[in-house]
Amino acid sequence: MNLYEYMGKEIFRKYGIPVPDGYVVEQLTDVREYRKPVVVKSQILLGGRGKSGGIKFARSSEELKNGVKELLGSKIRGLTVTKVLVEDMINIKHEYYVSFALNRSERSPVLIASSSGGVEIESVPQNQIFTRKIDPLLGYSDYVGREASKFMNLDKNLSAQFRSILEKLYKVYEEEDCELVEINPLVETAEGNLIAADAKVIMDNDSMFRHKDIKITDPEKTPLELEAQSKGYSFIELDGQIGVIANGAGLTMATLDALTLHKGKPRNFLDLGGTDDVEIVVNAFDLVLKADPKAILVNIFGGVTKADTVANGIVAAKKRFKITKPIVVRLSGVHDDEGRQVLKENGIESFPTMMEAIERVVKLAGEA
Amino acid sequence: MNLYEYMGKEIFRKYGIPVPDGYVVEQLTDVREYRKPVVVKSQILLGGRGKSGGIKFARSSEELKNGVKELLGSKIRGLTVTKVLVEDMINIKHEYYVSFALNRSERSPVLIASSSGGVEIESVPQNQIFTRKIDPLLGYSDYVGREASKFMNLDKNLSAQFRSILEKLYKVYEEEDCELVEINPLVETAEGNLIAADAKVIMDNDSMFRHKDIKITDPEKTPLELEAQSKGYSFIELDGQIGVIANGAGLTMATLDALTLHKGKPRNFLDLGGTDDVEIVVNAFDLVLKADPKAILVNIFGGVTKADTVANGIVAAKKRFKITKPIVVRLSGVHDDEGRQVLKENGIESFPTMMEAIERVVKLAGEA
Amino acid sequence: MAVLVDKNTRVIVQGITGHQGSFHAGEMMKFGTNIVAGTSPGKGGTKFMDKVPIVDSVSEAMGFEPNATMISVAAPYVRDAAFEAIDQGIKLVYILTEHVPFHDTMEIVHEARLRGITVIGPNGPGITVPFDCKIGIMPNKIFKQGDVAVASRSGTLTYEIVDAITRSGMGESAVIGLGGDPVVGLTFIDVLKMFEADDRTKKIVLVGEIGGNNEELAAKYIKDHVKKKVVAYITGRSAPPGKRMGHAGAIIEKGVGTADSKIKAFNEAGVQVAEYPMDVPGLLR
Amino acid sequence: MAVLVDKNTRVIVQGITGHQGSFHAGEMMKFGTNIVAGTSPGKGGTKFMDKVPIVDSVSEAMGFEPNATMISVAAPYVRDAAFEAIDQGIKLVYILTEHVPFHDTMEIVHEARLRGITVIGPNGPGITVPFDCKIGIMPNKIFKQGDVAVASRSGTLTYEIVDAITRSGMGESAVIGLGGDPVVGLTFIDVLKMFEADDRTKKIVLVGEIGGNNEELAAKYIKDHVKKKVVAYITGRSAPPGKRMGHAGAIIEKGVGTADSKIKAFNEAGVQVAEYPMDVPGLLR
Repeated sequence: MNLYEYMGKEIFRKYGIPVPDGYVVEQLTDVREYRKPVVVKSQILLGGRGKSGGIKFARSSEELKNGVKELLGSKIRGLTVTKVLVEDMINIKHEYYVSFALNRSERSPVLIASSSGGVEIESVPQNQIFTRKIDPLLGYSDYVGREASKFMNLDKNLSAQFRSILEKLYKVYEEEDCELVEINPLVETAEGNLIAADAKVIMDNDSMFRHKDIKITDPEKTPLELEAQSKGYSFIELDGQIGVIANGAGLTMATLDALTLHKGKPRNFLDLGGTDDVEIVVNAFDLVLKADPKAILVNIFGGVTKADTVANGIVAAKKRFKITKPIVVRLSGVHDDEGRQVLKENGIESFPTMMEAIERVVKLAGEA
Repeated sequence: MNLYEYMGKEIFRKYGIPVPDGYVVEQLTDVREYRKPVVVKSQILLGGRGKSGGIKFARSSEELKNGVKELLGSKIRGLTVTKVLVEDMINIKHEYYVSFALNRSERSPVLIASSSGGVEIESVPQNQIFTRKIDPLLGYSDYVGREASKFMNLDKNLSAQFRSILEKLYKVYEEEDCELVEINPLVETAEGNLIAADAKVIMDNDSMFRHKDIKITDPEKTPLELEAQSKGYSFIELDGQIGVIANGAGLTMATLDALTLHKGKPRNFLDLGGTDDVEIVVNAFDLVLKADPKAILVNIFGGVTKADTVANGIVAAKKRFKITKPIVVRLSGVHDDEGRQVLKENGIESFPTMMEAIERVVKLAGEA
Repeated sequence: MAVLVDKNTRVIVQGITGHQGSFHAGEMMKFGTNIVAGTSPGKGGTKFMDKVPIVDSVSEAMGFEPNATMISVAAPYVRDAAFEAIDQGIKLVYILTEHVPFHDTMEIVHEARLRGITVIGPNGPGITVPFDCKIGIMPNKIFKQGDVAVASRSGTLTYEIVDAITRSGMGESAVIGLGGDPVVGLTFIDVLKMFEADDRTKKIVLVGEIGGNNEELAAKYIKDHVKKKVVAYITGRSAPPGKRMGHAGAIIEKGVGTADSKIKAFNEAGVQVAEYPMDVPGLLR
Repeated sequence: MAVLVDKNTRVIVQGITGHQGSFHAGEMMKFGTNIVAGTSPGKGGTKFMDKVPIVDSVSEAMGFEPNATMISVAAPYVRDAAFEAIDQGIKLVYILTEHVPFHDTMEIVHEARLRGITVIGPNGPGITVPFDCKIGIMPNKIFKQGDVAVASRSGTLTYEIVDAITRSGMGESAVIGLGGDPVVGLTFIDVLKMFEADDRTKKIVLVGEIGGNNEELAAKYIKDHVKKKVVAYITGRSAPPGKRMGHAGAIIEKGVGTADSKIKAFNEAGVQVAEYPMDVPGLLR
């Protein structure tokens, strides 16, 4: 769950991390009286907004209104801007980078910090980046910040501010169940203060039961993906022609891989999960059909999800949605014989192996 | 740091532990209009207030005013009541006990809970008390509460309330650096709700730098003890006649023990601590003299605290306060010869061993 | 002992009366697993399948001297259940549940490590040693006793590959599903050590997927320390960057952890990588 | 190795430029302790007494391969300093500081235990093995090498007793101050195990005080496991209940942990308890 900059900054403010004063504008009438120079920032979840024209500077009432007018409703790399953040301009003396992220192989948080901020951290030379594993049981403690400060050559005053921000940022990371909290740039102002000029916060989707106050729809998801999400499916739209339904994320991915190796282009990823409910199969077809594929491949290795249940689901879906597109099914594992019998009786093609099914569906999609 | 009931309840409220509605009264004019039956509770740090007449029940405006009038300014076992808590009366169906405390030998918190609340927990039979060590790294988690609920035979509804209270109470214990958090009684109301009818919270004195908002003077301390505390001394008034100054808590305690074995009665405990400052010795004398002992014993084993520094302090104190009471000094350890020389030159008795000094001071105090 | 479990392993199931817990407990018993007790708060005193005692807490279950647990409770309660097991010192903790917040898993895994406790999962199919013991949800029928050890980050795909191995005439010495989450208890290196030390195991299959650098680290470890034959399969080659393919673990981050990088690492370590899952048995010969 | 430390122990001092840190570091060096580095954030690059390198962090100090640390920073910063040392895996952590919140100490001690790290203190005089190594604040001059091991919950009183032992003609094999706080790293049982295993140690002195049940547990342990001669002294007999005698550890709680209960327990375990501190040497003969 990717948060918008303004939401990230609200969280930062709550935890005491300094951020510029600002407000969110959704329509022109939300714009407040111009008092001092401001930045108008489109709220979209993309890096490099600035380069794409998503940020305007306003040094007059006129410029403020024009900036908001230009940005609201505009499209930046395909995404429509529905909100802009109007924020006090800050006097930038220097830009730093800081984040807490997950190091999977260490199964630990990692602190990443650099004196070279304001650019994508990947473009900063390794020797200018401080990284430090945080022991999740010890948590963040000041000594880590002292080590980072020294690496970054911060003077006493900046180090104190920096460490105070680190402590709070780690709290955000931990208490808000974040995958990533990033401040880039963390600005040193001409007045000598550190302030978070941007905020990137990604929360763990699996933790949302603890954060019921936060409700945003992931703007990176298509309407169909959002529908699937609301129905509990793991579903991703892709740009091919073959609809895919399989069980288990790994097997589904392997199915896409095998399809691709056979020059087939998947229209979607849909993991049925572990189920034994005919209706779940039927609803999966509903989703896949809405994506309008040329043919549909079902790949099931029966276990918790029994093959005959899936077969019954396919038959029910075919009837309910009056499907005329080719359906190719691979059934293996628990109750596969029974399942294939059901399909045969209803005139649906099925195969015992994945390869046969894939070859067949690629052929049918090409003919369609 | 022992908190008054009303302060403990404020903290409970902040953490979401249910407590009765109420308000604090320091003078009669603070009493609000009578609306429903209330309890008027003197705010003193003593167990068994009820039995000592420190709690009044009021079922009318009249009774409320009279209750407050009776309690405010009254003395309960030597302590003057300066505040009373006026609280909505609750319909008691059953009284439970619950606390988190420190188990020193395990170096861990311990949960103590019982279905037999409302009485001193020491009076409850062991087999009615649930105790469970909490691993401080794992912290309190719901499974502990489930075990306690089962032990206490709580039904599903009560168990859910109880576990929610436990979770919050442990948070209080941890986040407020408590030595003890105790709810006794935890009342089950006639309506089936659990509510904290009392609150006992003892905070760790050493943690007060993290809790600067909490400022109370320990009512168990005498004015002289409070003065000593403000000056940074570990000082306790006792009821004997011999003033004691020593260095190190252990040695000071051993000095009191030895005095007592010699039929001497110490007037105080004063630990100089590790110091090498003449003024600290002088101010220690100031405190001890205010306790008006018949004789003064100084027992020093020189280490960080050098014996000659203490000797110089004694001489300075004698001059500054024109002390005529007998002073007996034992000096040993670092710079003891130099120290004894200083004392000798100033006509102050000193000995190399503790026993000689103790025998001497007991004799002198007896004669005084 | 075989890998982590054997015939003497005494298993409890936390959440034995739940939909998943009861189904899989039954399957495990059919497989031969020695389930000594199950927990289900509030249902203590009854029996599961007229046989296995149900108790209210792990503390009570300790009376049956378990040394492994399967946790099958809803995601918000996994941290509590795992801490309950860790607090009692149960040496093997398998977490079946998916969608556990990874911050919870981090705590569980680190606590467990320091206490010498092994965590399998979350969000994986568990461990099977045919036919000594199965803790988890792998279908019983795909196994045959043999000398191939399989470790996988995926569930169903594991079954597919195990099934292929069994159909090819070979059999399995141990199958471990690491779990598909970004943070799980075991790494490929952890299981490689176990497989290398296990007498029954002669050949090893690793089933990886995109995301993280678990496979790359494993490849390096194999090169330096593993003498047994290792074969791999990597899924997610066709995944577009940044798209989440069901497993939270399978996000391609900033070019690291791509299928290509993993395949390259394995090849450099002398590990053959199968193009299709069903090619694995062929490579094992 | 002698008890916990020996001539090869490589010590760092966290907070070496502070008032206490610098004084005691100097004394330790005079005693013969091998101080390999000191930390003082912001003062890295300078030297202590023209000799010991000062660095900014424990991480940097690891270049000098320390295996013990003395922490001498103000109470609010002890948790940070201890975690810094634990994070780097330093095996012996002595905390000199007094007034450390006991919730911080609980965390430090439990983390350390799980990682196989020994914590001495807080609020105690440290450890001395004459004349191999001293980490702490005991006066150098009271020691003589010998076969009496002393463990104490008190500071100055320890010196008094050690001094008495030395003056009586005997000497010490090891002296450990557990610390006077309600929560400290070592219990009497922990050190009894070390003393019992230590070849140099023939006789043991325990200096206890009121509060807690550390002494009672030790008495039981001695009865069952300790073959060497043990003598004890208990302070706080005359303390009125509920009065805090300087050591936070010395509160008499609800009748448990009284001097009488401790003396009784020791006597039952065959341990003689001295009436006065200076009687200890006599009982050792």
